[in-house]
Amino acid sequence: MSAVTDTTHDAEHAAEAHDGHHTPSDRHFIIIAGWLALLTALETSTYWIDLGSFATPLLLIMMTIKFFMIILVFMHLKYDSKLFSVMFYIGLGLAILVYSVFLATFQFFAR
Amino acid sequence: MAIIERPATVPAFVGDASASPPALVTPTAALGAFKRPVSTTGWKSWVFTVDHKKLGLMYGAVSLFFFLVGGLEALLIRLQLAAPDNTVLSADLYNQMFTMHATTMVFLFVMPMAAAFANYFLPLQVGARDVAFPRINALGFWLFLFGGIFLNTSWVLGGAADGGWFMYSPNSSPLFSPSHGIDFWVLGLQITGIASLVGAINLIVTIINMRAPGMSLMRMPVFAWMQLVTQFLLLFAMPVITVALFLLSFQRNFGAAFFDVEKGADPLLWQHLFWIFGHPEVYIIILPSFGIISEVLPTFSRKPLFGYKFVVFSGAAIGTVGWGVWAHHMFASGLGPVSVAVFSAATMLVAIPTGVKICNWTLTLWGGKLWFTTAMNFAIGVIVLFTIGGLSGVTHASAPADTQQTDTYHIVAHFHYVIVGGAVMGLFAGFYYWWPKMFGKLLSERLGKWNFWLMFFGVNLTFAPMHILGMQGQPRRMVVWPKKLTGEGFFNLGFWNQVATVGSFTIALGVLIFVINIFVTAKKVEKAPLDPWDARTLEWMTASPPKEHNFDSIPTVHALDEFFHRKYEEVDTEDGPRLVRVKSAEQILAEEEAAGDAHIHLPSPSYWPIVLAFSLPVIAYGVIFNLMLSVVGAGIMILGLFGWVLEPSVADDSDYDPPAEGSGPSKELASIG
Amino acid sequence: MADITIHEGAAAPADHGHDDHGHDDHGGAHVTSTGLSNNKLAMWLFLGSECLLFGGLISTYMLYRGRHGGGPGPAQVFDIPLTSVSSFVLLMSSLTMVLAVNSAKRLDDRNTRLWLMATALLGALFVGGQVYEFTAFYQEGLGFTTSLFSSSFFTLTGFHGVHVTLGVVMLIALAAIIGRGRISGDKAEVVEMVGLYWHFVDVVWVVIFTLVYLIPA
Amino acid sequence: MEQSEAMVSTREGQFAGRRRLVGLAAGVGLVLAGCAKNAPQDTFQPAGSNAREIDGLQRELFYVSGIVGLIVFAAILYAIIKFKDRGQDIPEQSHGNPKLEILLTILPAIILAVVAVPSVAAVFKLDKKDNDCVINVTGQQWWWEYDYVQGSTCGGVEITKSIVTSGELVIPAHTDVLLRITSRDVIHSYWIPRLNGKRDAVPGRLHTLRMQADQAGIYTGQCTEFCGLSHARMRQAAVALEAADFQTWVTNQTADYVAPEADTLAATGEATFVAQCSRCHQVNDLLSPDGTPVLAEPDLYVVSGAAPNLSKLMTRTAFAGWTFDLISAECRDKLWNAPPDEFGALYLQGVTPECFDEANLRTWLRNAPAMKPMYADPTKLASTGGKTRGMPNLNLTEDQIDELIAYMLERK
Ligand code: HEA
Ligand code: HEA
Ligand code: HEC
Ligand code: CUA
Ligand SMILES: [Cu+2]
Repeated sequence: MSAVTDTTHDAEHAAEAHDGHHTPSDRHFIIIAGWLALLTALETSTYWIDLGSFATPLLLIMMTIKFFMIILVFMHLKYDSKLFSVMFYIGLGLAILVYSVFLATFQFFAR
Repeated sequence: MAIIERPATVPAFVGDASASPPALVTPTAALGAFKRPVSTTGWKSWVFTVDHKKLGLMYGAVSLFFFLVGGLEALLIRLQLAAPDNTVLSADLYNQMFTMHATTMVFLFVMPMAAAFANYFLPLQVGARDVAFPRINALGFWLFLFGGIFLNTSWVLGGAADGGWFMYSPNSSPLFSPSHGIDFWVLGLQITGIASLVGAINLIVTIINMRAPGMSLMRMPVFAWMQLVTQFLLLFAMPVITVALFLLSFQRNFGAAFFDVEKGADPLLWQHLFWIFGHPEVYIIILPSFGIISEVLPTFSRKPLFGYKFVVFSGAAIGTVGWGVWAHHMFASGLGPVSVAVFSAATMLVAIPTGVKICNWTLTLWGGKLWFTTAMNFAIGVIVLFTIGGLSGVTHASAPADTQQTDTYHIVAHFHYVIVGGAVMGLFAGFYYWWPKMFGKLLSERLGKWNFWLMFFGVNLTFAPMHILGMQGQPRRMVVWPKKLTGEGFFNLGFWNQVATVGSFTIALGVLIFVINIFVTAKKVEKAPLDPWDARTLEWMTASPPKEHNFDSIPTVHALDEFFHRKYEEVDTEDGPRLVRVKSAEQILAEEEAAGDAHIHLPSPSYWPIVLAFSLPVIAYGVIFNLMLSVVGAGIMILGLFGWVLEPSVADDSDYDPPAEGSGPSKELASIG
Repeated sequence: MADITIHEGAAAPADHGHDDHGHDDHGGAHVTSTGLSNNKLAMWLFLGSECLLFGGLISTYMLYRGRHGGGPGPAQVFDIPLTSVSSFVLLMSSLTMVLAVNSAKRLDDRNTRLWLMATALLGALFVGGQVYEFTAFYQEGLGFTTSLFSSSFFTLTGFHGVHVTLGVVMLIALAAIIGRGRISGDKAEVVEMVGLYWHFVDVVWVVIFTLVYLIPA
Repeated sequence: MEQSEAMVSTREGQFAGRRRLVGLAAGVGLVLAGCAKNAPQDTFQPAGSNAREIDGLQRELFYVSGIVGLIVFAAILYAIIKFKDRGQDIPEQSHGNPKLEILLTILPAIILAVVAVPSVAAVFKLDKKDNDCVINVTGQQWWWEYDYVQGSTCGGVEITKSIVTSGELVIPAHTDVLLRITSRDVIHSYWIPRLNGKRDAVPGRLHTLRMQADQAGIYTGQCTEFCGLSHARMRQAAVALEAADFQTWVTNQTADYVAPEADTLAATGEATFVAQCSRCHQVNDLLSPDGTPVLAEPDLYVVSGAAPNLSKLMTRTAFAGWTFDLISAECRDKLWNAPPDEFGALYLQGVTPECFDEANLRTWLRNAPAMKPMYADPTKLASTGGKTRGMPNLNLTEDQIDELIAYMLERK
């Protein structure tokens, strides 16, 4: 929320982002989609290739990359106003934090 | 009324009218299925309204009604507990009574009453003409109303919910609670939950995006700030309870296994989900009142809020830390010592930002010029009573101590002190403070003082003894307490239970006087002065009650407490600088009016919010009684959605009667619609 | 939610007051204090809140995924190749969606509609895959009420499926409305709005695909 | 606690005098808390090490919050009196004092650290589980069942044969006893205020709670998690006995079944019991007329799957969720107020004919659900497959009740 302490300033800032419309080109989107497809293929391959204990962290990393590619590029969060990022990340961060603790109370802490 | 054309005689000063934004839409009647309703009088002007002020008043009226209902339920509870082994209520009825008392008070009184204030005053305080999404605002109100009615019809349709307001599983499973009460509870809360969620989005956008020029966030009134935090809490807490409610209703109505211990379910799942919502919820309950008294105290101390930034940040801190403490409701649930220790320490952290607030309010009084109006009395009452409740909260925060206190009247004492002494008294401060703004008449101060003292005294009389009762081992949610365990001497349960019952009727008397005060005031002809309290913020910089478009011209804000700074200026005298009044409210208003905006767009009324809202209880009744009804409800919903989407956002001129010759723009409604 | 398709906010402090303090007024296009669109802000807030909804459902599933009490468990029923294909389909629908948004920004109605319909089609394909999957599971003896695993699995994926379905309806409706020229607001923004929702639903599936299907219980 | 200070320090206006009095009284009363008489569930009168641990912490908390409260109220009161509008100038529009603010943030943090540390320490201290004496405690709607684990040693007494009782938890005094708590239906919570805090009984989970009593005596408690219709009538007590007395109790509990003498009312009662009651209630070693053991199958008739074991009903002083007395009020008072050294002997007498309060048991047998609300309406059992929750009305005749009471009286 610190991003919006002064309206005037903000308005300018956002207007800039907005007017600029740094929207990636179609080509850029297609390339990203290619990467996403590749990652999905890699993810799926873990089903056939046994990676042992590496599988889970690897899968989580790939998931995170895909997640942010979509959020940042497809949903323009990278190019849009910071405020949108803030709004969304508060929710996302809160969800991850709260639910991790929640699951942890069942699994690790409980005796 | 959609577009206000001001007479052309309005002096310039006004920006070039042609540069005003192109009407955001260019509606044609052909776009929508119907023309938009345009009534400005009569019941249609209320039912189809999207005006934040009208919606605010409706929110207020309905939640006040539910306060009386919830209070009546509380009185029945207290009557039953007035004597040992009493028989006023049967066990079954008693269980329904405290469940519905809590549900009504929390979800149908405090939350919507806070929403009432938010609706009415947020746009005014930030200098906007309405909220960001007026139709969604209307949808929220109708969802709340229909949800509340739906919940309460359970009384006559087989009994209300009887599982306690946190509805622990597996007692809430159909096996253990076979009546439909809990189904009503689940679905009813689901409906009012949607209201809260859409309301939250709407108000956040309003605060962030609709501020008047110059109104930076750090110039926003504290009430707006606290509402912002509250709405964020709602935004993120409602989905959690939604999940919990869905799981429960899938179990109850479609046989899912979620809380079926036979199949290996863990009952703690519900507890976690409920309290992940439930603890932020208690701050949702209290923060609006914190906001209100942060307006009232400076006004009647005649000086700015002490440490504005600290109050704002501590509010945000409460909102943040509040997410990390939910398991303090589960200290006896068997979480394991590590979790318990962590949550115990985290809970104590919340006391710090709250303490900052208490200190700042006290320091606001310090060195002021205190004017003890009823609103001020209530605000000071809040500081005192909330501190008592907050401090007993800290005693629960210590987990080992809490294993003695939990589920006893000691807890009941804690939360009634913070809720009734904090949140409810805060709302009453708001009533007295803003009544002249909303209705143009001052509530009687004489009755107000009676109202305050009876409530203040009553709250202490009712809830202070409960600290004792709890520590003497009286658990909560018990339809009877047995004579043989009352004990003897000063701390015997019998005496203190009676005191609590007497206290509850004292509160009721206070509330009754408030209701009388409303009627007395309504009869009064005398108008309130424009600025009766010498107030500080923007909502007072307009007529009382405000015109439909709030401000004749959107004010430009230069400082925190803008209105005050327009009225007063510092003048150097022999003995140092002195604040002197340079303008009256009337003068400021006249200036604003003279510089009024030429072309004001206001949102037009709409049929669809009420239609859409109506579909949900229909679906819900269907889930309980007959799925065919749900299909009908879904039909209404689809109809509502399409009507909504296709509706032009401003009523077409042809929806209005053509203006009479020479009479200027018409406000008459057309015969259709 | 439908609100996003029509520009609501006639109430913005649109008009110029006396502007004596140099407040820099952006004129027509930017009527809000931050210069950002109300609708988009609302949409992002809504998506932030959806994180907690899906978070709750996913956590419930994570808690219960091992509890199938003798009934079929994840290892028995999941058909990874099939799900991979439908995940891929949904992923590609995100591509068609951004293409629709880009077309809308270029004011290219024809292509906008085309891409919207393509997205809807891919979405529908995904939902079809899910319906097929559910029936297959059902035939293998995994009903909604069978076990904690099944209840939480069907609830989670069902909720996601409903989101996709709603999205498909929105896409088709949008394409239709654009076709008849019945959008009164900023058309590109409306398309973008639906796009945000659509991508979010996709992103949720990215998480579900990994956590539910790929990581062994 | 704090309410008294509130009353002292918020005095304003016309009620000042009276409120100060009440506040003072409450304050003095607080000091006298230790003297509250006959307050069997008073948490301020701990009677065992665990409860004492909590009590110490709790008092510290109350004092700390009390003092903080007093300071706040004193400040407010001073401000109210001092800065009342007496026509003074409008004060300077100052916006605060950051240094003071920071101080006022740090101060509470320090105070809280002072209470947080012992709190956290106590959490772990109270969680110890190294005990020889283990008793399984199971909650169900609406009574507690105890199962003394075979093979554990309690206060030097070895439990050679599992003992199943209900309502009254008999433990050796001076000994740490570990309760393993769970539930058969919904969540309940086990609480004996003078011995320890609460612990929830959650179906599907096993929680532990330590109990220790300093002296022989009876310590009452109550189920504290809302568990449905008769939650208010789900009580319990812990009875602490000296080692020798505990030995006697254990021996008696595990003693063989003594059939009633032939041709007595009790003997008819035995037959009635087998006919009417034994499908739910177990009486250990009871034989049917054909010589086969009579085994209760409560799971066929009761939702929670259990009914109290009645083998030694008359060694208890109250029944049905420890709510209704088996002994008269005088006998109860005598027992409850007995000095520790006399308590054991008195308790071990069980329900003597002089003390027996027949009326309660009679009413119970006549129509149990009328006495204690239980979902037992025979027309509304569809959702439970005909099973009741609690004991149904068996429509016994008065004669049958006489017989059964005679039979029950011998179960000790
Ligand atoms: C308005 C609602 C509201 C508010 C604001 C609070 C505020 C707090 N609550 Fe309360 N609480 C409830 C409503 C609320 N609560 C409800 C409804 C329940 C019961 C639910 C149910 O079971 O039905 C409950 C139950 C509850 C429990 C669980 C008890 C149990 O069931 O066993 C706990 C435990 O930690 C707790 C703690 C706290 C704390 C630490 C605060 C803190 O935020 C308080 C902070 C304030 C102060 C501490 C006072 C001012 C501070 C100073 C003057 C500074 C100096 C202070 C110190 C150094 C100590 N609350
Ligand atoms: C916003 C929350 C809120 C509010 C305002 C109140 C207000 C009151 N509450 Fe309650 N209460 C809860 C939230 C609240 N409560 C919760 C969450 C629980 C826990 C439930 C559970 O365990 O599940 C609870 C439980 C609870 C209990 C414990 C029940 C039990 O555990 O067995 C008691 C007992 O005394 C009680 C009493 C009161 C009283 C006397 C008031 C008074 O302040 C009410 C005063 C108001 C009035 C008296 C209204 C005025 C009425 C008239 C003037 C009559 C006129 C009527 C007509 C014209 C129709 N409440
Ligand atoms: C259908 C099952 C059922 C039958 C048959 C039944 N009871 Fe019960 N009984 C119960 C249950 C369940 C309870 C526990 C009720 C409670 O405390 O809430 C109980 C409690 C009791 C108690 C109190 C025990 C204690 O320790 O608290 C007594 C005594 C009793 N029953 C006697 C009888 C007698 C005598 C009969 C036969 C005439 C009988 N019951 C038949 C189910 C049954
Ligand atoms: Cu068992 Cu309450
Ligand atoms: Cu809490």
